[in-house]
Amino acid sequence: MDLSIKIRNKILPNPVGVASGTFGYGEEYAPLTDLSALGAIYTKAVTVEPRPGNPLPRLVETTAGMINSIGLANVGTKRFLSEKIPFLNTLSCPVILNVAGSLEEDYAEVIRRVDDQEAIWGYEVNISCPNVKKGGLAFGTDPHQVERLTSSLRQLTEKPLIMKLTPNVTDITAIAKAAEQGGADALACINTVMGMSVDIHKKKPSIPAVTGGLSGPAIKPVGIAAVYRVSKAVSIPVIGLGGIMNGDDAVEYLLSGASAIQIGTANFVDPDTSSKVLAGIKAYMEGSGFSKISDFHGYF
Amino acid sequence: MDLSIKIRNKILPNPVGVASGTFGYGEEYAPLTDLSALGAIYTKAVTVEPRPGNPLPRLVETTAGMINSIGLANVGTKRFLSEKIPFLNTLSCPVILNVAGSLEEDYAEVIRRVDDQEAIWGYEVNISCPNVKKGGLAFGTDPHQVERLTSSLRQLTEKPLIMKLTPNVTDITAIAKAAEQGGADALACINTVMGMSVDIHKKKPSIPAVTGGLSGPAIKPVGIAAVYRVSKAVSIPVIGLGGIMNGDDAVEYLLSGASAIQIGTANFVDPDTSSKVLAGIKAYMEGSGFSKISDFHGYF
Amino acid sequence: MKNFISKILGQKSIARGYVELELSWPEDCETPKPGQFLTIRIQDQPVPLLRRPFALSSFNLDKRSASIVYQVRGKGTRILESLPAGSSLDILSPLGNSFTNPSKEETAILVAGGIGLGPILYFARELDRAGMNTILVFGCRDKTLIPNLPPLKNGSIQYCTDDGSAGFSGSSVAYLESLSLKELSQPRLYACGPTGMLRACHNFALKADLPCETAMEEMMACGVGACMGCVVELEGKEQKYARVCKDGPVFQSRDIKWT
Amino acid sequence: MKNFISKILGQKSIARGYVELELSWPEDCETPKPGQFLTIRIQDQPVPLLRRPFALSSFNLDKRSASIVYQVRGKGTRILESLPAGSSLDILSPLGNSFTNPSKEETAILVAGGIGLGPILYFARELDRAGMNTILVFGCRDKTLIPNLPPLKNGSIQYCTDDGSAGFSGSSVAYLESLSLKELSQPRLYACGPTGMLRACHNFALKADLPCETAMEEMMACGVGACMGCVVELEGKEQKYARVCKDGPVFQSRDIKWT
Ligand SMILES: Cc1cc2nc3c(=O)[nH]c(=O)nc-3n(C[C@H](O)[C@H](O)[C@H](O)COP(=O)(O)OP(=O)(O)OC[C@H]3O[C@@H](n4cnc5c(N)ncnc54)[C@H](O)[C@@H]3O)c2cc1C
Ligand SMILES: Cc1cc2nc3c(=O)[nH]c(=O)nc-3n(C[C@H](O)[C@H](O)[C@H](O)COP(=O)(O)OP(=O)(O)OC[C@H]3O[C@@H](n4cnc5c(N)ncnc54)[C@H](O)[C@@H]3O)c2cc1C
Ligand SMILES: Cc1cc2nc3c(=O)[nH]c(=O)nc-3n(C[C@H](O)[C@H](O)[C@H](O)COP(=O)(O)O)c2cc1C
Ligand SMILES: Cc1cc2nc3c(=O)[nH]c(=O)nc-3n(C[C@H](O)[C@H](O)[C@H](O)COP(=O)(O)O)c2cc1C
Ligand code: FES
Ligand code: FES
Repeated sequence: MDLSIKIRNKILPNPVGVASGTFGYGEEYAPLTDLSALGAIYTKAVTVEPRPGNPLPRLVETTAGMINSIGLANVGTKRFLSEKIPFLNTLSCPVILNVAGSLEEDYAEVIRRVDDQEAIWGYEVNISCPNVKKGGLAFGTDPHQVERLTSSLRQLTEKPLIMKLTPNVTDITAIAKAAEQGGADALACINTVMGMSVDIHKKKPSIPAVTGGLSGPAIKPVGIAAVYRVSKAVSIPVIGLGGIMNGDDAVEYLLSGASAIQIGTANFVDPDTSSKVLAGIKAYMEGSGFSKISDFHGYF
Repeated sequence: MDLSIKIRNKILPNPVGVASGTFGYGEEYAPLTDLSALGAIYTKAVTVEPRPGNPLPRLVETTAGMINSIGLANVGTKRFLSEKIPFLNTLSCPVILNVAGSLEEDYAEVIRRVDDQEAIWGYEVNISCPNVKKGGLAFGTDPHQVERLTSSLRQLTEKPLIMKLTPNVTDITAIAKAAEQGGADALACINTVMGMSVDIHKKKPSIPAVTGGLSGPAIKPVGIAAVYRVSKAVSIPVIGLGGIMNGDDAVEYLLSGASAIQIGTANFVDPDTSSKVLAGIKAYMEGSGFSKISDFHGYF
Repeated sequence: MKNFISKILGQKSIARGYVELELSWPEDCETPKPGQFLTIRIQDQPVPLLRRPFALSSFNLDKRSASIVYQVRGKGTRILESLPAGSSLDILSPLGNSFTNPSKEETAILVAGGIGLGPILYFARELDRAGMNTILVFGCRDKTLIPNLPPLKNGSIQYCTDDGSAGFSGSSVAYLESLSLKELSQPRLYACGPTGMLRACHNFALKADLPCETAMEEMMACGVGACMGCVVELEGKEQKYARVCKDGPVFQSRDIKWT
Repeated sequence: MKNFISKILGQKSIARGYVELELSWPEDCETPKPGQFLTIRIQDQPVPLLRRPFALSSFNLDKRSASIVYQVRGKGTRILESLPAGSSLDILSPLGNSFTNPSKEETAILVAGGIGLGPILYFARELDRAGMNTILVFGCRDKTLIPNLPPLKNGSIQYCTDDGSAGFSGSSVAYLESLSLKELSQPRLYACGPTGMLRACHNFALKADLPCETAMEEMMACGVGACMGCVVELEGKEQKYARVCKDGPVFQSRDIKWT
């Protein structure tokens, strides 16, 4: 059984990665799951400068989901290089850097400063974070800006470049095509869905930023629809995520056109979800007589 | 306690209505809940010609939600007048006709043919149904078309005109403003969220139309975010719906800016949800010292 | 039709993976007819969300109790199975139409498979009580799936297994084909079970020129005819689709578009 | 830190709405320290979704059992309360830092309110076992909320009720203010409970110039420091926010921005 997926000139050993923002830079989860068995670690977003993140509370649970308003809290590129890279260097699984910023130049600057790091397998460009006021979201909702950003980052690196799309748009396929046009090697769908919750006792929004990003099983149907539509619209690999809790969920994404998937919120519920999902995918492949990931595709 | 809400020149007796497509034309639910106690019945969509609807299966359950692909199945305007109006005439609660179509002229034709019916309190214009290929959706995602459609329907009737918006757009406030500009008396948010589910045993989408409309508790955060943002953007009343299961959910919507709410999927779970929600709203108002619906507003 | 809180009077396994659940029936709720169904709100929880439909499998007027036979299949039925006697159940019933009673001259042949057992069983018991000669044919994969049923007084029960481990060796329709129909007085078919079986029954009825009613099953949301979600496609009718919950679940097999 | 399946050894109510739950602790999992916490995956279900955090309230090395004290508050704790002894629990622990031990010369004053009882109780029991003189102050609304606790051997427990229905009449901080601190050897404060109480303890400590540690609480997702979700705001530090789950839950009260 061949579980690998090729993206640009590189290979992901298996289709099950862990999603940006839900797994830190891997270290915290080292005692809880076998990091070397992961298909990829997508790091928490890194920006040029450190960011403290949004005011608290930053989390609220909703029915079968959660809303977060972390606000790209991260140590910045400099401390990422000094504090996070040493541990990432010890890992055998692919490490994909989630890059974020407010301006095109911010994204470029991060990539310029880290691109010579061996530990970094490739980039996932977050043009879809609903939790920063100016920045991320603007790029992710406008096809022209997405194409421009993608092609300018394309010139900075030979490593795989994955654009991560937001579902909060009228037509995600237009954004997907723009990213492909700009030279993206793959697309990740979806980032969180815009959501809101109210504390009716305090008579105010549960999080100070008012709206935040909804994730978890509640959004799985949204993610699957996005992956299906995007994978029909482009010819580069699509990486699916949103609400995957178990192997069956992952299989839904793969059948819908995903070449790989990511585990996000489920890591919080069961830190070892990724290994169970991989086992579930393998069992399904066996039962279906599949020998490689592309065997999932073309059923509909 | 004054629970009424004014829309245009008319009064809804209380804020709890039942949502289009989940309550038929009221008759089926007559043995199960007190129809005269409803704030409004929003009928199943009516189109000019009868529509058979989409192929089966049309439903699938997802985590804390369901996807439907009914496809505006309805008897058409002629049979609506002969078969449904007699029963609706017997009701004391406001009946709001949900109008759908493929072209601007279709919507207009329905309104022209039914506008003299006493039983019809007003219209909810469905420009947001994800389940018809050409039609509904196109209108609901383009501000210019929404404004044009609204103002052309505005000329046909003196009854309240409610435009029902889709959450599947980049910026719902732009659509909301266009509808207000066109002369809408109120806005209803949200219609279903685009979603998809896969039958991994059959290796095909759970519904033949592939994508459908996600509803139920899973989408409540999406609906609340939409209502909050829309009510900040316009000055006409906003009617909130999406995932309301109980009084607390309704209170979240009201605090977020809704002047009234609708119960959709919850009717399937408990046909008497609306009366329980109304009781919950009243209890909350009492506890908060509220004497009218507008007391919910302005906290954030 | 009424939405009421009932009590579970008891549950017992009647075949591998199949459970019979007996529940109380309020005085002011009408007596369900064979073919009709109820829906259960499994829990006051968002998962599973929708009410689950099950056909009535018996009704006891004196005791005012009803029962259903269900297969443990997914989330909802797994929770249902775990509920002890005395638990409350949120019931909406009776829903849907019912089987057409055969005339005195007719011989009712009732064919069931899998989760189609419940409604067929109820119908068979009612006909048996009315003194009608009824043939109940139950087909399943192997003998572990054969339910433990009391015999009919005026009729007979024929078990069929695909693997021949008990009863007639072969499908229930193969059994029908083995019958000498001419010896029966005006045979008339009623069937409930998997789609494949229903289609085969229908084709058999066509060939043998017998009347045939089938109880259909589709995913349901409202269960009361309001949402248009549970449709089946019709054949040769002006109307393209019919609602299983309101226009059915029982249809003349000739009205269904079998695909 | 380990993710393991534990067994519920028993649950008992210790005050109105408060339950003590004892659970088994595997050999290969380190001993938790006072202030540390565990998270429970309440059910293998999408609702409630996230693991629920609870502080350890005792640990028994011989029996290899631990306990927590929890308030029945919402969906998760209501399900937890319903689980019988013998049920499995999915536990992730020990998490977070712990209280700083007082020196021999110091007098630990431990202040608890509401769900802050657990970690304070564990700390008090450990200090008591080590022969330290400890003052445990527990404040609550009325006497029905006073937990049923075994006395300390080397220290004392002071109950305070807002309504004066038992113990000291007034808040726990009002009680602190009534103490003659000069008669105590190097008093040192530790507090866990509602934010209002913590703030009051902190202000008292500032005024009285005492060291003060507070165990904080915030909504958590990961519980292991990865998601940056559970932060509190810091005062006078280079870093604006700290994670309760990893950098805390115990903080010097002077490092917290009290708003
Ligand atoms: C009119 C009617 C009568 C029925 N009578 C019986 C009966 O007597 N005994 C019996 O065992 N089963 C009966 N069923 C089927 C029964 O409703 C499903 O087996 C049950 O809902 C499964 O629930 P679950 O949560 O355990 O499974 P899930 O995990 O939800 O799903 C398992 C499978 O059950 C089917 N299903 C789920 N929900 C529904 C629904 N609301 N309506 C229809 N199908 C559904 C789905 O196709 C799915 O593939 C009947 C269905 C209908 C429509
Ligand atoms: C480090 C830490 C230690 C804690 N120790 C204890 C303890 O010893 N005893 C005790 O009774 N409680 C403790 N809590 C609080 C406890 O986690 C919540 O009461 C519990 O999660 C409520 O779950 P629920 O499903 O019953 O309530 P819900 O219905 O989910 O919510 C009720 C309230 O509990 C809070 N809450 C819910 N989930 C969380 C979460 N994941 N993290 C923090 N707060 C949450 C929310 O603010 C909400 O308003 C602790 C919390 C933290 C962060
Ligand atoms: C707490 C939290 C933090 C996140 N931070 C990031 C981030 O920094 N960059 C990013 O691209 N996505 C981020 N995401 C989005 C996830 O990577 C993922 O796209 C989303 O949660 C949907 O997947 P899920 O439902 O499996 O969680 C974050 C999500 C959560 C819940
Ligand atoms: C089965 C079904 C049919 C629906 N049909 C219509 C319709 O005809 N017209 C319309 O405007 N909305 C229709 N809707 C959308 C609902 O009115 C409502 O906007 C949506 O379901 C969200 O609310 P809920 O989560 O409370 O169900 C339908 C929804 C469902 C579930
Ligand atoms: S389930 Fe709603 S019409 Fe049948
Ligand atoms: S809960 Fe994730 S960092 Fe604390």
